[in-house]
Amino acid sequence: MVDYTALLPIGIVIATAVIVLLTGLFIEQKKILGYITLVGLLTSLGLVLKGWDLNVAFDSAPFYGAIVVDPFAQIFNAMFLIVGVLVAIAALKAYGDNPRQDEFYSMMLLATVGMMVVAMSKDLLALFIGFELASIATYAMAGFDKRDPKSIEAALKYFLIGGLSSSLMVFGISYIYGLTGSTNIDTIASVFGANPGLATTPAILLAMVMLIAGFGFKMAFVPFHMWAPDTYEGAPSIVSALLAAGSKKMGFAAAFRIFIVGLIAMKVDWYIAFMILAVLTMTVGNILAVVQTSVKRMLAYSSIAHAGYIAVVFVVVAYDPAPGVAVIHAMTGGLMHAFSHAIGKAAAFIAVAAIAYMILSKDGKVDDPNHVSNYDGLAKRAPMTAFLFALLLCSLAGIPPLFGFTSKFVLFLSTIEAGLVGLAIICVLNSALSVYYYAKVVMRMYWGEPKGEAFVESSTYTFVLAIAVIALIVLFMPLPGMVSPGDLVYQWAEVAAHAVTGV
Amino acid sequence: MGLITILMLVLLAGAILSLLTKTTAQARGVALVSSFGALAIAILMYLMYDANFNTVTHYAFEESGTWMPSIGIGYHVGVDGISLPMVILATIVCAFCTIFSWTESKRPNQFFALLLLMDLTLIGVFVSLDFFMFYVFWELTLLPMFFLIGIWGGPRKDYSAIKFLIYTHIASVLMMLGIFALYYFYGASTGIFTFDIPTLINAYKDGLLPISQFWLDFIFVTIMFGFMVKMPSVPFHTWLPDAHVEAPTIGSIILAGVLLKMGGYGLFRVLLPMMGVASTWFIYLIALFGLVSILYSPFAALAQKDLKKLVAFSSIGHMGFISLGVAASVLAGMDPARVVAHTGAMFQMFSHGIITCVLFGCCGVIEHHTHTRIIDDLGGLTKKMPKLAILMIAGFFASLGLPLCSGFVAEFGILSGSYHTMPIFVILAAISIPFTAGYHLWAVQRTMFGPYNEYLGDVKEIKWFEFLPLAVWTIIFVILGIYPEPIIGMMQTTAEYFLLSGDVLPIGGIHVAAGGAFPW
Amino acid sequence: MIPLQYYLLLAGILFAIGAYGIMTLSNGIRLLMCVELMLNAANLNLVAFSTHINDVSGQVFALFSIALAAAEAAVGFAIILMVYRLRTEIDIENVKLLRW
Amino acid sequence: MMDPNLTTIDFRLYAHWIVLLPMIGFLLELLIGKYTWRKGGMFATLSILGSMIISYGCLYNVYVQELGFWEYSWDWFYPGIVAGFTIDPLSLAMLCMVSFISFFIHFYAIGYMSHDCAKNVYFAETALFTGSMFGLVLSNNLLQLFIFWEMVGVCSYLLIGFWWHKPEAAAAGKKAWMSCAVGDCLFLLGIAMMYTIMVKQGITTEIISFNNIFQNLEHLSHETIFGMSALTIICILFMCGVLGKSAGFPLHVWIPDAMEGPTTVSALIHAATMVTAGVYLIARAFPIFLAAPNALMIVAFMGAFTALYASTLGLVVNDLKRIFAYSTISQLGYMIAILGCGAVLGVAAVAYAIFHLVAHAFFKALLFLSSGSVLHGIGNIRDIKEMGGLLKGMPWTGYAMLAGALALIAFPFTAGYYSKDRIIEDAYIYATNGGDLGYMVWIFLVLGVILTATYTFRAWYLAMTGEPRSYPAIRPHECGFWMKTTLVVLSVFALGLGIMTGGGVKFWHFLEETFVHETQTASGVYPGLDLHEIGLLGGNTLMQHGAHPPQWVIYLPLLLMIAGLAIATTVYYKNRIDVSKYVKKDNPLYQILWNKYYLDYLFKDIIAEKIIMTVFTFWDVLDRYVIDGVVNLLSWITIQAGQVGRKLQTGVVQNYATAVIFGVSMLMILVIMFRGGL
Repeated sequence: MVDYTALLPIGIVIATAVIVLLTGLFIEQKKILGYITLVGLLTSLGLVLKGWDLNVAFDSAPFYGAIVVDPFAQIFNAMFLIVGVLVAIAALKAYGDNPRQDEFYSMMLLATVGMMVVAMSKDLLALFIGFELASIATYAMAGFDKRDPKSIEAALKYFLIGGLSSSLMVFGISYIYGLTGSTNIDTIASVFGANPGLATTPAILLAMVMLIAGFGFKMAFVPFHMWAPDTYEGAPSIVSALLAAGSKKMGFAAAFRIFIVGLIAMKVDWYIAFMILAVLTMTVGNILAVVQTSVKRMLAYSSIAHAGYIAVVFVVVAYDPAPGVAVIHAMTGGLMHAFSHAIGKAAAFIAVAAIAYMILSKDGKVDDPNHVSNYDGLAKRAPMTAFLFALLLCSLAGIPPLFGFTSKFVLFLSTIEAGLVGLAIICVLNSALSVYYYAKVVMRMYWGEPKGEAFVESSTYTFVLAIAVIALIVLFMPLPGMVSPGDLVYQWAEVAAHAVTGV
Repeated sequence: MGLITILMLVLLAGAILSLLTKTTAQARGVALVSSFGALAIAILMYLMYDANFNTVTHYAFEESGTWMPSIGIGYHVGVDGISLPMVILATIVCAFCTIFSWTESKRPNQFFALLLLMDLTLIGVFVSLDFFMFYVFWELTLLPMFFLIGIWGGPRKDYSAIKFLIYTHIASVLMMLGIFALYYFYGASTGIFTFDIPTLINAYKDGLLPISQFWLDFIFVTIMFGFMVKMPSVPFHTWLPDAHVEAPTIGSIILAGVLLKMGGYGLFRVLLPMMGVASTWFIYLIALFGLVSILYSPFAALAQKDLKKLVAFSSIGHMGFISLGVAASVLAGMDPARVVAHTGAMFQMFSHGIITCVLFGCCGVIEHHTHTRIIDDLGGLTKKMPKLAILMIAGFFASLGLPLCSGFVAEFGILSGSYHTMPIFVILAAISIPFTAGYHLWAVQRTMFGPYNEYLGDVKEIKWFEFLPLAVWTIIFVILGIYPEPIIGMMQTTAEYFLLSGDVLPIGGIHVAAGGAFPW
Repeated sequence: MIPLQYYLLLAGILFAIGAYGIMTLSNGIRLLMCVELMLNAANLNLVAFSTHINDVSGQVFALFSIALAAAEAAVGFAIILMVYRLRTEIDIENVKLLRW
Repeated sequence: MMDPNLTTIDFRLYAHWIVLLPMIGFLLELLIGKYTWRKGGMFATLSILGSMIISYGCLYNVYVQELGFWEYSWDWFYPGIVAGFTIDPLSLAMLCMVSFISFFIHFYAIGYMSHDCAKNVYFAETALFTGSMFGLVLSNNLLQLFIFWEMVGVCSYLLIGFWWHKPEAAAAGKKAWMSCAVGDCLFLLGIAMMYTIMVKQGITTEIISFNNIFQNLEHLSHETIFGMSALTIICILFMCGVLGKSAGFPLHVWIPDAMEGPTTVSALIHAATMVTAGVYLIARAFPIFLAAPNALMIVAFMGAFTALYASTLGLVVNDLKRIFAYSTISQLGYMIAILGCGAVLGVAAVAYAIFHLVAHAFFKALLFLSSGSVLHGIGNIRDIKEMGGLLKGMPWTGYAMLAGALALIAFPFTAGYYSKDRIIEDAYIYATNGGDLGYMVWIFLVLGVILTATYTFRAWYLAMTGEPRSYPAIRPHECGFWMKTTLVVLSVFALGLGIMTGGGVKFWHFLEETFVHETQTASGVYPGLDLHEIGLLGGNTLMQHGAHPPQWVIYLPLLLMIAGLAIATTVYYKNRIDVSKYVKKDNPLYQILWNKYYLDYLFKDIIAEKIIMTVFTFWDVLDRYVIDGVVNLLSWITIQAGQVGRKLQTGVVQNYATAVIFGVSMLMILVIMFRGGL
């Protein structure tokens, strides 16, 4: 008899989705749905955190070993749920009086379900399903503001490139299936282990590259990234938050599983690929972020750069001379950085939403509320928001005292441990460059000349930002007489890393 | 909870409180209480130093706590003869800066909060005995200074602030790589992964790290780069003049007075023990950095039109003496001379910290009263502000190394202590002295003497809240110039411990057979 | 019995056609069709492989992907409809508010 | 005679108060002097008086009571760096002279500066000046000496620039400092070297105290620096310091400009507190010079050359004060020269030099103060061409100046006669059995005599006799009580010092005990110091006493002095010869002298302004555009790359798709490439 309680979190989310969708059809006062969503997500999150070190594999019916609940899955579940919570709270304000908000909530919940499935799946089929579920839901969400051509355009681009990349992915999967005769990741790995010659066939090489492209689309690696800036800029800000923080991490979850578990036998090949992609991604992301004038777009590019940092994990793991501790630190750092970036970037986009909302409600019609010139003197007009936003940018830039620094610290630590000095230097220089464009926004906010009188700050948005910032700070800080909460996250990620890399 | 933690918490609480205040008076009040409380605690630490000195670890007021044990990050603070003077320096400077900015009316709450944060982060750097913590505070010092320059800065503040931020940040991230390597190789060889500074440094020093010369040098060079940019040493100095020119007076005072000392402090705390193990020519490289800075600064300074920029270049030269002294003190040679060089270099950090406060303070006063810093526009200010004239002359003379001011004690120690190991360097450094004297006198003559420039209109005499800090700092460096023992004794002991491998004299234990107490 | 290679070749050709279409065409519907084409090429692969190695899971996979492709198409058409509503044309080339 | 109850007091125990009292006076003047008697001056004068009493008390202890010499020291900052005081004949002679002269100059200044608004600042600075000089004289080690040496320099800077609102005054102060700084940095370097070689000997206590150095000269003489004898290099470096402070050629250029300060300051600088420091340093460190090969020869030559050089310049200057300034330079040259002759004469040379220093202090102070009184009387006119016939208007001043002038030219039975002629005679002895340069030294000194006589009395005749040549000179008003008193006292000593000291003999015997204590035991300051052995270290064989130059050598200086006096009288008093046809701008010799051998031009216009300023400008360009340029270039490149790169984001979705496909194929190719083909 298998214990299915481990699946309770996702079950709750699914149930909430259904409930929200159905009740939404009947009731008029729809704001309640937001709270229902919130309750569902929080319960699920609580369960995930409670069972953070579960390690349950459902090898028998009805999942045929397609689903596993291990720390790796749990930490990603936690990320998705946290992002979901943040977005949901923000949505209470953003779509509080929107007649279609029930659709938004249900789609968001379904997207979360898809992501969680991807994180928990051990079978390419389940993974693909979850992937598509999340994608389709987010396609629709990206175009949620029907009247806004930008939003529609964002959805269109996202959709087309997404379709292309998912077809690439399936194509790759088909070859892997054909050559290994299975879609179960463990089985694939064991097949490769059984006959090493398999790893060198051109077909499998093609499959690998196509898979990289397929997931690289979600992780927004250069050159598969081009949709990302447009979509993040065009989509509603809180949807961008979901995309940048959530579905991007889903891509990483899938990629970690497939490459580090399934295709570990051919790491010599994807070591090269990911090395190139990582360097290219972080460099291009940062350099293009420098010249952006729209804060939202700048954040989009910065999240591309962060994808580049996290891609370092693949390089270190696949680097042959790298010692075990380096691999563990890389994987751990990657997970921690995904974690901190998820919170930070989600909150940052929500902050952008808040600021745009304030600007539009006060200054009336401005062509682009996200333009950086609108941030002049924000510290005077909306001190709380500006302060929190600045702190979030610190976290993204990897400047203490926020968790973004710790995670980046661990991540880069692994590169030196592996002996990849060149990569390490490129990473830190990029990170230093990224400080530039974050700082420019801070400068605008703190010593630009205010364009108008003070704003009334929306308590909801401020609340979201406050939780995010406080969470990031608490995760960083040392606490008297006990280990810092950050250390708990580290331990969690470390267990997950052990589970995935098998080191 | 030990004194150090209390000290930091006092400042943190002060920062938060003053951020919440509304008026200048409130913010100033909070800042005064907090910063002078910090100063009091620092002095208390100085008085209780001997009592709390741990003769095993050679640190006083040591505290250890958990932070992120799984990766070896711990909360570990403590002070010794190197760091305690720096803590005192930081508290003295910041405490009197709060008085100096008595009437700050532009965003007073943020201003004083940043001032206290600056104090906090600097002290954090000086007391940290854990590399993670050290690096965290090292990075954190950037933020308050960034805002001080940016919000209260001059016309080109954007350029200067961002340049300061990025330039020094690049240096520190490269330093981070060196720390990583040190951490990893110690962990790999012993199985204990820790960021504890004494542990790692001793391991490196005793050659316990089974690694290739490349890695030894990699560690050394990256960390050295971080420190050399912070010092700053020519040719990595260009962020400094810009930052100084645009920064508000308080910003300049803290920047030159304490923030630069982080680099020198790093030299003593981290780099100096390593020098024996890394390639020997790095020692000469450091000495060369120092010498180049010493020779570079007077020439660059004399070309400046802006009084503040001139002073900024002068501090580059003075920091060069520190590099020189450090390098000389580790070369094999006669022990007494090495100790003197080391002590002199340490004392140079303290004395320059105090002296440069007076210099920048005077620049600030002049700018505040005459609304210009261009040397050619000034002249004959003694007529209008004689009090300032006395202070400024005292400060400038101290800065050019006048005897009976602390600067001379330090530089004499460095020169005479370094001569036996690197005579050529010392001779060249001595040649810079007349030029240094030259530009200082030139500046004083052009600003203070000669006929009064009537275009300046009716200039008021220096205000009391500007006068008091400057006077206090002046008195401090004069007293230390006549009787430096209180600070030097402590440094001396540490220097002997560092250089003569372990045997430690009692505090102030320099002794000469002849002589005795002063015969009143 | 047709050897496996032919299927793979056909699938490859279909895939290439789809990719070429996406790169060149500018009509929204056609782009959508190209995406479908590529997906179906993948499905063809799956089915061919599964029959080749007598393992049913490939065909299951194919079924799922067809279903998902349908769902995706639905959303896609909706989006393109929106585009049409806003600009009375579905020429993708002119949809470039968001760039640089 | 001293008050009997003083006999019970051992003043040597309070020697540090000699230094501390003026410092306290300085602080009091600076802080509250403004509100006291006559708006300042009280504290300074009284504190100097206190120092003077202690000094003479010490003299009484040592000379009359013969309580023995004295030295004590206590720890200072670095290991082996001590602060200490020495009471021995050398320091006592200086102390008594400095305190006496300085006290009377303060006394005089009470009257002279009475109209100045910043009087208290002036007196504060002079008090500090004197106190620093006391510290310099008393110090028993090199570092302490150097510290007070620098303090003296600072005070001179402040006092020369005391009238700061005059640009030339400020500039003169700066020039003085810079000339000294050039010497001082080398002096400091010498101290560092001395410290090093002493530590190398294993000395850990009182490392650079004179006593320790003298005791270890034996070993030190073996040290080498860059292949040369360390001691010689160190002595040359010390000598550079001396040239700076004691206005030796070529660092003397600041002295004439220093006349911008108040006249009392000039008197202090020239007589008591500043320029004598250099001579004192050589005297104090005499054994080191003796032990260093060739060092004394250089000293002798530099001194003699300076003596002649400066006296030629004195001939053409028209500024009253500057004439005396040049005479100071030349007299210092005499002192330094005779110290150099110590290579043969041994400790006697020190005695002669210090005696001349003291005598010179008296008559030079007198000369400056009287000329100050002249300036005071005719409204700050300093050009002797505009004076004339002042003797009628201000007889006290005129005769005081005459007394000083007579002493300066070594007129028989004045102080200068005993001190200076003795120097010239012994220079001849040095020449006969001294180094190769010996005769040149002697000839320089002898020629100096005639020139000195000429220019001194040229000044006196032009100023005091003849007809007034300007309006203010017609009705000069005589100076008041304070100044008159001082002039009288100083005149007495300027004329009578030689006779008081029995033609200097007592003085010499007393002073020779500095290095040769009759009981060569631990009782003295420098126990067991045998100059003959030390001399041998440096290859100098000291001559035993009793050598006497031939009679003509003894009378030669006298004759030459009379000759010079005669020239001056005929030309400037009797006006028999009209020199105006030689003293013309087109006369090349005159040109050279008038432009001070173009030395100022070289230092100021060529080196300071042309060369160094060019370097600075170049440096600025380097800093701004090369070093900083690299930094800015990097950021510019980054931003440009971004500007170019963003254009790739065309916004057309097909291109994005193309990019994806392109990426796939590129990755494929790269992976295959790296794995080396399929």
